[in-house]
Amino acid sequence: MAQTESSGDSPGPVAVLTDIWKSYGGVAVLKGVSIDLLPGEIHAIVGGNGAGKSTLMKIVTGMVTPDAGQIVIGGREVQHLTPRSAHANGVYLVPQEPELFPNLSVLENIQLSLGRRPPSRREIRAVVESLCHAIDLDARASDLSISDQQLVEIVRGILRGARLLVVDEPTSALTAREADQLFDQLRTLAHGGVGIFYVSHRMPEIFALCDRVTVLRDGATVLAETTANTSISALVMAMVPDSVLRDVPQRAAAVRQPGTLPALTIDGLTGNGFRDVCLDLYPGEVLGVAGVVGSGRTELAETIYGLRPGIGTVRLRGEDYERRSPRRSLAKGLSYVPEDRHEHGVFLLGTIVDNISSTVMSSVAKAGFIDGAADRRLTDQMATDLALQPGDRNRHVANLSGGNQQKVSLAKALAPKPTVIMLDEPSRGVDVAARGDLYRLVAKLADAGLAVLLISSDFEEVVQLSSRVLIMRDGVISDELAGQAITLESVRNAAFGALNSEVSA
Amino acid sequence: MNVAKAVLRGAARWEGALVVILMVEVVVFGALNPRFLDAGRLISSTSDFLYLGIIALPLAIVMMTGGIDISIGSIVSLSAIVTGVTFANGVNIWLAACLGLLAALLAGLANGLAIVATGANPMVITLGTQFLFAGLAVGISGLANVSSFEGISGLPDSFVAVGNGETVGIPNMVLIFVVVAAIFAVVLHGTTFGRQARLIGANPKAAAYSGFAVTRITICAYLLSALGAGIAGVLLTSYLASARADIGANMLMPVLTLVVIGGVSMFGGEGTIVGVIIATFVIGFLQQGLRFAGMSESEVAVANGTALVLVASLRWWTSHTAETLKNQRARRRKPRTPITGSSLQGPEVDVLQSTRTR
Amino acid sequence: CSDSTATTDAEGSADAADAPRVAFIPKLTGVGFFESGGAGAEAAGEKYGLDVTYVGSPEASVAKQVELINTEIQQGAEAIIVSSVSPDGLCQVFKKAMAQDILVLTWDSDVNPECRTYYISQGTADQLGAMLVEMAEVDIAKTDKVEVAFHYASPTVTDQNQWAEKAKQIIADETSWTVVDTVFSENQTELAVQQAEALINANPDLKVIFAPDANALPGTAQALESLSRTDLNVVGFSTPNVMRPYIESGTIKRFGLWDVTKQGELAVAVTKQLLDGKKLNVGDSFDVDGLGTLEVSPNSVQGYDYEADGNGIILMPERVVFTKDNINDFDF
Amino acid sequence: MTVPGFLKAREVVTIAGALIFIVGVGVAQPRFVEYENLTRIANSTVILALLAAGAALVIITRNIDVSVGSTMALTGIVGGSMLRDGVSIAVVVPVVILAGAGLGAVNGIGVTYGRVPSIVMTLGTLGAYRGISFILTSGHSVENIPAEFKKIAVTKLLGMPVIVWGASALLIGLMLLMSRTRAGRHLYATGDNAAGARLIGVRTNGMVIIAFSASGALAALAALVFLAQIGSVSNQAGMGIEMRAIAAAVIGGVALSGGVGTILGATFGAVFITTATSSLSFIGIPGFWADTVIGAILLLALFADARVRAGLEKRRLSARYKRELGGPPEPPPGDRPAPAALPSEKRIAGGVA
Ligand SMILES: Nc1ncnc2c1ncn2[C@@H]1O[C@H](COP(=O)(O)OP(=O)(O)OP(=O)(O)O)[C@@H](O)[C@H]1O
Ligand SMILES: Nc1ncnc2c1ncn2[C@@H]1O[C@H](COP(=O)(O)OP(=O)(O)OP(=O)(O)O)[C@@H](O)[C@H]1O
Ligand SMILES: [Mg+2]
Ligand SMILES: [Mg+2]
Repeated sequence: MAQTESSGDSPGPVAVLTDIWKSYGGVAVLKGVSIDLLPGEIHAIVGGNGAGKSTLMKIVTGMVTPDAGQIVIGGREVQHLTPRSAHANGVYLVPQEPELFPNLSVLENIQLSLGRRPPSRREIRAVVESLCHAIDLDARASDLSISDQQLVEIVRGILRGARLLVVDEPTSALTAREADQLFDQLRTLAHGGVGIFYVSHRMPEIFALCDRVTVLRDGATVLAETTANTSISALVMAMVPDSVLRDVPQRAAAVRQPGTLPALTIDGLTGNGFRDVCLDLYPGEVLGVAGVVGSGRTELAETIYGLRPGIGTVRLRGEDYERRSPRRSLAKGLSYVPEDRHEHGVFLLGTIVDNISSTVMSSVAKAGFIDGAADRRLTDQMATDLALQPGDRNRHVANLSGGNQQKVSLAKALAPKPTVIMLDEPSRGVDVAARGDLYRLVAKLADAGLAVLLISSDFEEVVQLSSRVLIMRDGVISDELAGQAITLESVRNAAFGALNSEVSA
Repeated sequence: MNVAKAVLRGAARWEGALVVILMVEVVVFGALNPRFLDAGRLISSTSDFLYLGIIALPLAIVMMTGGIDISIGSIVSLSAIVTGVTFANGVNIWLAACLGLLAALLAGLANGLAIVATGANPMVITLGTQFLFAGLAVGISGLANVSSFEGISGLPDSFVAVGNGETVGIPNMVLIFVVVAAIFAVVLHGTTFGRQARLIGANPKAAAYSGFAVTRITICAYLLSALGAGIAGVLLTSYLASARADIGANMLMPVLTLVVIGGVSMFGGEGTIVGVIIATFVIGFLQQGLRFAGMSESEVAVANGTALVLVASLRWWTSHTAETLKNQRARRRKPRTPITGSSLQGPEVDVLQSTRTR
Repeated sequence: CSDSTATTDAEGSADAADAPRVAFIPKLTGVGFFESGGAGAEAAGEKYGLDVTYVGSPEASVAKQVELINTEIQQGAEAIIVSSVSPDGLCQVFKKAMAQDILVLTWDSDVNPECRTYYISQGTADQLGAMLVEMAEVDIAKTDKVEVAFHYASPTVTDQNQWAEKAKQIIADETSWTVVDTVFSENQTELAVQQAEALINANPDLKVIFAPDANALPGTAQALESLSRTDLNVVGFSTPNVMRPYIESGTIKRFGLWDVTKQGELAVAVTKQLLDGKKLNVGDSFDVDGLGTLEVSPNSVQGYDYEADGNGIILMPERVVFTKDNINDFDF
Repeated sequence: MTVPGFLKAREVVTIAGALIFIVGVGVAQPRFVEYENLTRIANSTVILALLAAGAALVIITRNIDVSVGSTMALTGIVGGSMLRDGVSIAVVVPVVILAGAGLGAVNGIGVTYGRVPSIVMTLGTLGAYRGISFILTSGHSVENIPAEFKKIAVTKLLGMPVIVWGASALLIGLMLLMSRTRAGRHLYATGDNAAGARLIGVRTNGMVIIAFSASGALAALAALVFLAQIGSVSNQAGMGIEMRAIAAAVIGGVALSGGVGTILGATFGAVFITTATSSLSFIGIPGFWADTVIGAILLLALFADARVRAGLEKRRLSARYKRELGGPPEPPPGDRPAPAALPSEKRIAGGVA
């Protein structure tokens, strides 16, 4: 709609933001940032967790009012930008955390956002399918997995017909294939003259997709360059100065003493969304579970953890574990980091302290009374281990940046000192540095004997960390890879194998 | 220590504002009618509203779990009438009072069980039990051959003294309130139960994922609110020296007012006991003060309602203005140059990213 | 707005600074019956130079009444006249008031006699219970085998239940009527209509409904009109202004009450005499403007066995049965 | 299977429940289900149904309105006084409705621009509006409503009072507005996810104000019905009715967490409550036990509703996973339904490996 009109004639920038300031609670999170966007340009915004990327993007789209600064959209200065007036100006945001209407169907969700003459069911389905993903348009939004929700958000953004589109970490929940399709869509939009702000922590895709990149650090612009003139290491250096770039050691298959008891044994487990799963997880091992979105891995983990009913055997260190519940799992040393941190991971209304000790209440309390000192000690310990953003530990988690919220979610699961931990998409939305921290932490924990079940749609992550990889497809484990056989190629082939076999069949 | 800190932290926020409002009230009403300021009067008059606070405190805990208990008024009636009826049938008054509390606890258990068993909204469940318990209170008095409309009197003086007497010059009602308030403050802010209750309200799903015994905690919360109502029922019986089956009718709205003015969110997860304690006095003295200023009951209702709304609105606008001012100041400060941001804690970054290709 | 009322009130009280403060408290406000009583009391206050304030809560609750009375005590009231919600729930606070030499009277609805001085009564439970039956008897013979029912506020209001009990006793002892149901409508008009309609439809042979409640009576009358029933006899107690349309349309033939405005006046008049230092003992009689000569009856007329000096019951001289013929003589 | 979106299982449960209850009482006491008695019940439901519809609108935006009882009293007193003083009906009706909408708008503005939580705001106006009506009338009831206005209440069409027809038409219209119009959907969106609604450009504040105003206007309508049906209005009118209205809405499937529920459901919630109250005389429950029995009926209904809903949810889940996987998870091995059962649009990997 709008994009076609604006494509040819106006060479001026779609948006110019000058000297934008924004503080929360007296702490400046944006300190005079200036940035502009040309039509047809894909402009990457990168920076560490909490650098202010999302805040800046929310300012562009009127969700957040800046304390000071000038916003010019389409050549006109706008005062008091609201989401509504932003829409009128052709600005649209695909937010970092999906903001769907849980009680509406997917179709209604999409149509509702698209104004008076929403696209038909057919058009919507076409876009959904072009993203290489099948979403039931009649499903209730609250039933969608987080990645599906993200896709719905993206579909809205694409169909919106905006002149300025902001996509905030769209790929954090997507697998390579959906991401590639998304890039095609974005490129098409850009060709049509749409200006796109693209926020991401994934460096390679920035170079594959974007024309320009701006690096934010602690609320200020530290680098603005065309992608052609810069490199990943330059960006990382800008984001994290003085950093020593270091590799995470590729993990070899753990040398297993004969007779070692597996930390976790699953035998013929069947539940909602998966069937007949068998696996052994040994202490010190990182067992990757790869698969495409919707292959049932989350359900598997939730069933093991005791959140869903399942038929079959679960054993912890050789002991049968029946009548599973999260409470008992935690007591037995089995932790789970859920994939949807807002819904299941953290208490947004709670403080950092509240959150971190929530899984180990009994250990920070005497006879039911909380020991404040122990509580703080635990929090400080976990915060240091995970390099949580420094500051008041009594801040509400809702006020943390996405990456730091993920760290809180991790801290919650690690606090009970588990022997088995199941990580479901652990590095979603986590910045480069924190991701490094996380990987080293996982490696360290595994070295110390922790058994890790790593569920991830990020194949690089799986390859990087796992000593053994299971491929899950349509609810069953279809392949197992170990040692040298674990390569990006092999994992990807195995995960998408179904497609190939069906095509060939 | 923990509690003290929670108390202090609270004072810096909404609770602090409530204290300011309380002081303004005392000054303004004192100026309008000096009689209001008489210290003895000020203290003894609290007996007329503190029982509402005793109900509101544990109700605040229920509301922090994201629930609500509409049936508290009926539980007040139930515990009062059970106390009275058992006493009228020859049971020792103190034992009768315990039975009254027990009846309240049973009612709370019924609430809690029904709520977890059906998963229905607590508001409708307790609306149902509100009718049920009120009906039972009337029924019990009828069944026990005590006419339901005359109330049960002739309670022993020692029992009547609980609500009416004084100890070291302070009305017993005040002392009891202080004790009850302290207990509930510790329960909410100092125990694992209290924290878990609040976090359940903040995010029930995350609570389940974190292994909370959600069912048990929920039931406990309703038990506590019933206990508060039970205590109030027994206390009122003593204060009025009469047990009636309708003593708790019309108590819901005033109690709810205390809880929400105390800063407890209707959706759960937020609030403090301290806030509710202060709110008890803020509202109590507000109404008395307005009367002392010569207003009729209907004018008091209008003024009280208006004040409620203004105060709540001010709550947001003052903190918003303060925040804006702070942020303006933050802007004038020059940015510190060498930036050590959030993620700079671990100065080592893996080069994994650079090897990633698609 | 609140400002202006505050100042006018302050002026008012400054004017009447020397006039003794008298609190006149109803069970609940917003009901025509009590408002009329209050109006009578306030008018009498002006007449006798007393600063009478009519204060009450919109909800009938003991705790609320206690709070109001306490506030009055603290504000320096010299007399408190209350229509009590509970026969003994106010005793504590009344004793406290009397200990501070505050005069305590009751009107309309009494407390235990040891907790007050005088009760300004509209009639004893016997009188009013009998009055209910008498009003019905005009059209339905005692010997008729008919079904009757009761409808009033709630099973917990004291006076209405006492009257109903008495009436039921008389019905059982002296008539062939059977009481088939008793329903309650919690002081809510729309519920009163609904309950009455259900009652009438559920009992097609019902002949009489007794509604000794200012809400239940008009509600029942309205139910008759909505159901277009003319074969039912409804009697009860309510105020004439509310009932006038039903009397005029003939839906209701008669209902009873006493002149509550005068009851308010009487209460204040008695208070005035007592404040002036006059002693009233059982058997004494005294004159009141517009009400003639009244006598102090012993508490025993109400069934109490407590007797003391300066304590007793002052009965309103007459109760009125309102019909088409006399209803326009009243305006309250 | 396209669910019409706004007619979901929950309302069906309420409607079925209300009907089953009516039939049940009818079996015990056939007089209860006579047409005449049913119209009577419908007639006495009108006030509660109007208020419940208002409550539903507000609750759908994730707010709550406990002031409707007082709004009803105040508008009733204003309207009643005007009628009594001879103002023509054609003037009074719109004025009263506007007054109600205005009183509701005060709530809405306080909640949005004043940032007062709705429960606090409406608790405040609950007291204030009733106080104002006391002050306006100095406590006296408004009586002597002209007969021509009261006549509206007794006028019947096909044996049913016109008020019932009118209210039904209004509620159906409201239902259509809610489900068919953009504004209606925006109302749902506001309650479902306010931040998300704002993000897509919904005027969430406007929606909230509209909901409160509508609730106020409906309360005013209820007041007019009250005046017509009862012919007088006291300051006590509508006291405590707000909780019944909210209960009706919630029983009818309106979720207090916002974004869910329909006017239809709320209406049947009101029908259920009125029926329960009215049925006691028919099944011979003495008034003395009325509260106990009503409480028990309510709880039973809630338990039944919970069972039914749990069952539906289970069916939905298993159907969903069946679709996802081409086979139910339980019983585990063995019976695999034909892959043909898969909708064509489903996953690329349709068959089970
Ligand atoms: N509503 C809020 N209240 C208080 N502080 C906030 C709020 N929103 C964001 N912040 C703070 O502002 C800073 C910037 O947050 P922002 O979400 O913009 O980071 P980000 O760059 O998007 O990070 P991430 O990569 O983790 O998403 C963080 O320190 C965060 O804690
Ligand atoms: N509560 C639920 N009700 C109905 N369907 C659900 C529910 N939870 C998940 N699903 C569906 O089950 C399918 C499997 O999702 P799930 O998220 O478990 O897969 P996964 O392998 O973990 O993939 P990913 O986590 O990458 O999305 C998804 O299509 C999801 O929409
Ligand atoms: Mg972000
Ligand atoms: Mg998953």
